[in-house]
Amino acid sequence: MPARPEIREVPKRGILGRVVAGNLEALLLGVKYFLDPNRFTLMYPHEYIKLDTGYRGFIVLIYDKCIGCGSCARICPTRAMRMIFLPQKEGERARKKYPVINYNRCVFCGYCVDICPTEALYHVPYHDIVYHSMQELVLTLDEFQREPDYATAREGIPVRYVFDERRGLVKVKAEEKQAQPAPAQQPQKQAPSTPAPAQQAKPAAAPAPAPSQAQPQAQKPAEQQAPAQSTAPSQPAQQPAPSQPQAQPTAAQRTTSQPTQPAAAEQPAEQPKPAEQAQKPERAQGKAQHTEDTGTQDTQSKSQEGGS
Amino acid sequence: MVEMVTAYVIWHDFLRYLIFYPPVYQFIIIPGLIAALVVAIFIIWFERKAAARVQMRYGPYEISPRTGGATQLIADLIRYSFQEIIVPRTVDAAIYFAAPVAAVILSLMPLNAIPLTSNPAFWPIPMDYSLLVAVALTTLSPIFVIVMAWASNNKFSLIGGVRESFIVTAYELVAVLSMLSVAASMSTFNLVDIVEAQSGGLWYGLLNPPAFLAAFIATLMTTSGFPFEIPDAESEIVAGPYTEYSGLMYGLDMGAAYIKRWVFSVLMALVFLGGWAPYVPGTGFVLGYLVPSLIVSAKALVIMAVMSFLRAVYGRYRIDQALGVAWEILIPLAMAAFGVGLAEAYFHVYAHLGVMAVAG
Amino acid sequence: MAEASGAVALPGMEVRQLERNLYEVYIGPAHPGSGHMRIIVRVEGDVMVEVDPDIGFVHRTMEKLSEGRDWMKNIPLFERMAILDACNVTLPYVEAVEKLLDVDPPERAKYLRTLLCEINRVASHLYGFGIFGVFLGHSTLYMWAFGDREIFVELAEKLTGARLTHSYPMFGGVRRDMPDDFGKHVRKATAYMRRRLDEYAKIFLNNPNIRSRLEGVGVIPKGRAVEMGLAGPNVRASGVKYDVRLAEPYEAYDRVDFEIPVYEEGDSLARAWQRVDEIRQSLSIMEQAVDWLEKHPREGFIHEKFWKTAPPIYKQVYAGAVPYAGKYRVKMIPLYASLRVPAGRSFARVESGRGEITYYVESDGKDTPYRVRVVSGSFRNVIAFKYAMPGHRLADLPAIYGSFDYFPPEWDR
Amino acid sequence: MSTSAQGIVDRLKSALGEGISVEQLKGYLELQVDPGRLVDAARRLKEAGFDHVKSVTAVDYPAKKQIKVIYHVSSMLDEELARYVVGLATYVDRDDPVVPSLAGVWLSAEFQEREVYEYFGVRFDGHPDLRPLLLTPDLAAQKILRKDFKVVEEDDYLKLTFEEYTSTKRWV
Repeated sequence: MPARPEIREVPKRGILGRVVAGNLEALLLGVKYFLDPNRFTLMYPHEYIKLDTGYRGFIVLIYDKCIGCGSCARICPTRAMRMIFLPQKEGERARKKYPVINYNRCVFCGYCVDICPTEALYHVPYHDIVYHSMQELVLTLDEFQREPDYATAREGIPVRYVFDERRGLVKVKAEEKQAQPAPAQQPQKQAPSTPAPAQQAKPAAAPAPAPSQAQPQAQKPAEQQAPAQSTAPSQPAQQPAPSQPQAQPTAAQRTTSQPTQPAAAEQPAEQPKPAEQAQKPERAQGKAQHTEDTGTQDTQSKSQEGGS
Repeated sequence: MVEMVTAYVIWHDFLRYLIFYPPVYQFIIIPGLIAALVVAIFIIWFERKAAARVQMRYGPYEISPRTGGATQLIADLIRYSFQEIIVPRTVDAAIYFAAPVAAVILSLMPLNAIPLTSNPAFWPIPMDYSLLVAVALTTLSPIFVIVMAWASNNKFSLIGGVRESFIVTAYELVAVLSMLSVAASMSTFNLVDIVEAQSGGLWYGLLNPPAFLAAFIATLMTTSGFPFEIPDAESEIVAGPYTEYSGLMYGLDMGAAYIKRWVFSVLMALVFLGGWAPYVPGTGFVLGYLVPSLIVSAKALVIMAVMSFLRAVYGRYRIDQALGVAWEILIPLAMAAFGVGLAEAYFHVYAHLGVMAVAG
Repeated sequence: MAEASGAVALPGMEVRQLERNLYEVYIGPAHPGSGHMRIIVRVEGDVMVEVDPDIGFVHRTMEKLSEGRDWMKNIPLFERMAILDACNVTLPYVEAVEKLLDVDPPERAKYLRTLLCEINRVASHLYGFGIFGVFLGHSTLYMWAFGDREIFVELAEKLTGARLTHSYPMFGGVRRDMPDDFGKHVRKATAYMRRRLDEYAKIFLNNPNIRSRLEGVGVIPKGRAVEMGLAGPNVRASGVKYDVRLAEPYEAYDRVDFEIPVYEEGDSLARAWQRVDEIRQSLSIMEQAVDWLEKHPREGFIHEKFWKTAPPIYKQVYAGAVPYAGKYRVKMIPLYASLRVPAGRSFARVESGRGEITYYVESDGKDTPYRVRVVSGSFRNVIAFKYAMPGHRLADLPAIYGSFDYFPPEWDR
Repeated sequence: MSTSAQGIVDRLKSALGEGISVEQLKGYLELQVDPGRLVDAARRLKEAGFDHVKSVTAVDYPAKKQIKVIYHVSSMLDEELARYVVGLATYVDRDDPVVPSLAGVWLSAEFQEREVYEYFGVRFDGHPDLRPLLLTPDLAAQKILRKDFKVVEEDDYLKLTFEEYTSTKRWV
């Protein structure tokens, strides 16, 4: 049954056969493909491949679930993810530490996502993000929790590749999964947070840069109800229902009820924002400013205004 | 009565004696520089598109999606003309600049000997020995490719220059023999008579296919068409004689290669595909001169399109194999073609048609 | 500088007297026909007299880097040797460490590794054909080979989540199980590829233009090939019946039915035909592996020793209950981050796309390896430049070079 | 029909003559020989059928002040021997390591001996042209694969405080 060596030799051709038949065959094959070309080139900016959930794209942190164990930083082969200590607050024994990522070094091997004991890191199924400078590729804790803004999805046509005997690969328009959050089960205070038109399944496509960590929280439940039943979940960003049934509403109130003084221990991301917001580079400045003044209103109005 | 020298007269003489004076007109406008430039642009675009279709891709597209990337070539032309010309220090400057210009001019020379109409008013030179003169003039330009190689003083271009000189020995004899086999069968060197002999629908290419094939392959070898792209083989000797050239000079070199192929195609269209065969040129400029030259250009374009399609099918020969193909296969083929030509003369194939008075 | 023989030494130029009247051509690192290496060729007329491969332009001293990294982190590091053949290149490292850990991966993991290794082998052979086509000026084969390679890269992406650098094998098993409809994709891809191989033969191998360039060029007789210690298709094309999958079957190769094509002419054409037949065999192995994987249940495919210590969330992720994480994904145990391998020395070898790749791993019980020695298939083929090329024409250099299926990052390490 | 590992060990013992310790390790059999008898042992192995070198390795033991050079050899033509890999090992003093080159016996060892020479500084006398293969001469002079050439590794924690990091984004 295992391997058997097989002696073969190169197919021989007579002198006339080689010159005439060889040339003719090659020419006819060339003409055949000239008349009926088999092309599956992806016209990148106009079309983009909509990959399914398993693709190892950018990595996003779910702040609440991270227990700061540091095994992701220890396993990272290129030291792209390292732990950073948050400033010590009174009434706390040890300083808490969270991972931050540097995409200049990340090779997308996915070890960190695989090793995280509480599934606090997840892959977003796209990788082609454009940054203006190397500096922006180093993400702060705050940016690390937001899904990168997938600009290609806004004007490109999503396309999927399907295997085919005759053509090899065939481009198929990826069907638009209408992830319209069904308002019925939606907790009443949470209107559909993404604007109605061109409902993109991924929250990242929300035009306005989603405000800080609270938004992804609120964002996720919006999608989480609708596709729960579909087996191959096409939406990457969902909150696992079982582990934190009540997380979203409390998170939302927390941001609204304590806008001024630093939030409770599990919200340290909130507290450092004023410090960082001042020195942030200009481009992010607008964003932080934007989130800061709207942060105090109710999340619902924030998303509406954010949806402009 | 002294004629009034009016603006109209000056304008009329200027047109007649300078712009539409056949040798100047042929050299510059229809089959000459401007036509060659337009054809070169179209052929390069066709070559990239045809090769793309065969090779599972789209070819030039992004620059003008609706027209399938046609303006890509104009963009390339502009790029070439505005690119910085870098002249290495170790180059023999005088000849370095002169050689490409000479190569372009000399590859255009044969056009003077090519008639584009049977109307004698529009013949650039007396047509009695036009075939002989045209074929002779086609042999001049390779010399300047070798001079280019020597002037750029670079190892790869030296090797490229030596290969060019080898290839010249291979295809010269084949080109001359296959072209002259028509003179044997029609017992005349006058291209106009040759075309008129074929106007009866009996093209010489169909009557003597070995000659047509030999001439076709010889043309591929002169202008390093695809199976014989040996002097400037980029995977062995970077760009051969053209390695040290950049910007407009490189554009000029590439232009010389395409012009040479265009001139050979026009010559082959006249000799083998019956020139302006179905159309009998009338009098006057448009009917007698412009239309037949467009027909000849169209046929030459078809030949060039087939030549450029071979890029998608063939690899590259080694220099000694190319010489082997030329000496062992093409020269006997050309001899056979010449023999067929003689046989046709013996059986008075064309003379039998009563068109040609038997010479002497 | 000696102004011998009237050589004009312009500033910055170096003039040195050659002992024999040889013409020295540097086919340098930035040459369209040399890849990331420099070949110093001494030519007499058109015939090459001496060929000296000067390699090391893509050298990353992986052996030194691996001594500073934990055991687990070396897998993505060694993958960068030949990312188009990622599974074949990292598999021997994983096997060598598994021998030290004396852990034997479960049956399903072996079949999954075999499947991915064969997908990579086809992709790497197609890459080699593409480069071979460019060297002979045949741009159509280049485009066809790279276009068809896209299918196998797409297959690898569906199986492992990454196109090229999948770092799929792990100590004790693999990182993901097969998606549900993967068998259907594989059968379609192999059916398409078999038809395409005949077209490759028509336009390239039987094309008289290319055939005259390859036949009888770069002939390496059987004894010479063994003496130079070449590896992979270059040896099997010279009549040597040697293949690691035959000599020491690893993973699931002893339970899969396939042939090792061996040619005896030993010239560039035989090497090309040998790779075409190897692609055909790999396609049939892929189908057999997928048939087996579909018939057998999806039971745990990480070694029990690592799996039973996993908390409940690992089972949820595998079953696909965590929606945003993709199904059948195997989570790693935090133990991997600080794995300690018992002291010892081990040696493992695998048949990669370009030949036999061998790892010598030495551990002194710490969490970083003491010494890892890698010799890849391409590195053992470099010696053929020095001994097989002289005597041919300069224009034969790309033909022979392409037939060796060169890949500089793999031999520079 | 396939001879077991023990069969190979006996063949080795018979081929190499008197007391050579053959150690069965994971994946290969190791033979220890002192440098003087290396070429002779290599020649006998070649007659026994081991016709090519798979990898030439050197391992630096600063504690014992020794460098170990191992030649992993196997056979391509002989089906039986092809299943086993034999490691011919020899210990050499660390300060001035000189090993007789086996390029004469096995041509396939030539390039890899050059590589061991440039990494560890082990001089192979009798080698056709001993030049650095992969590294530039000045880097080869530092013998980088020896244990005393340290490579600085980073650790898991950022050395900046949270404010510093989020403002300057330096990856230290």
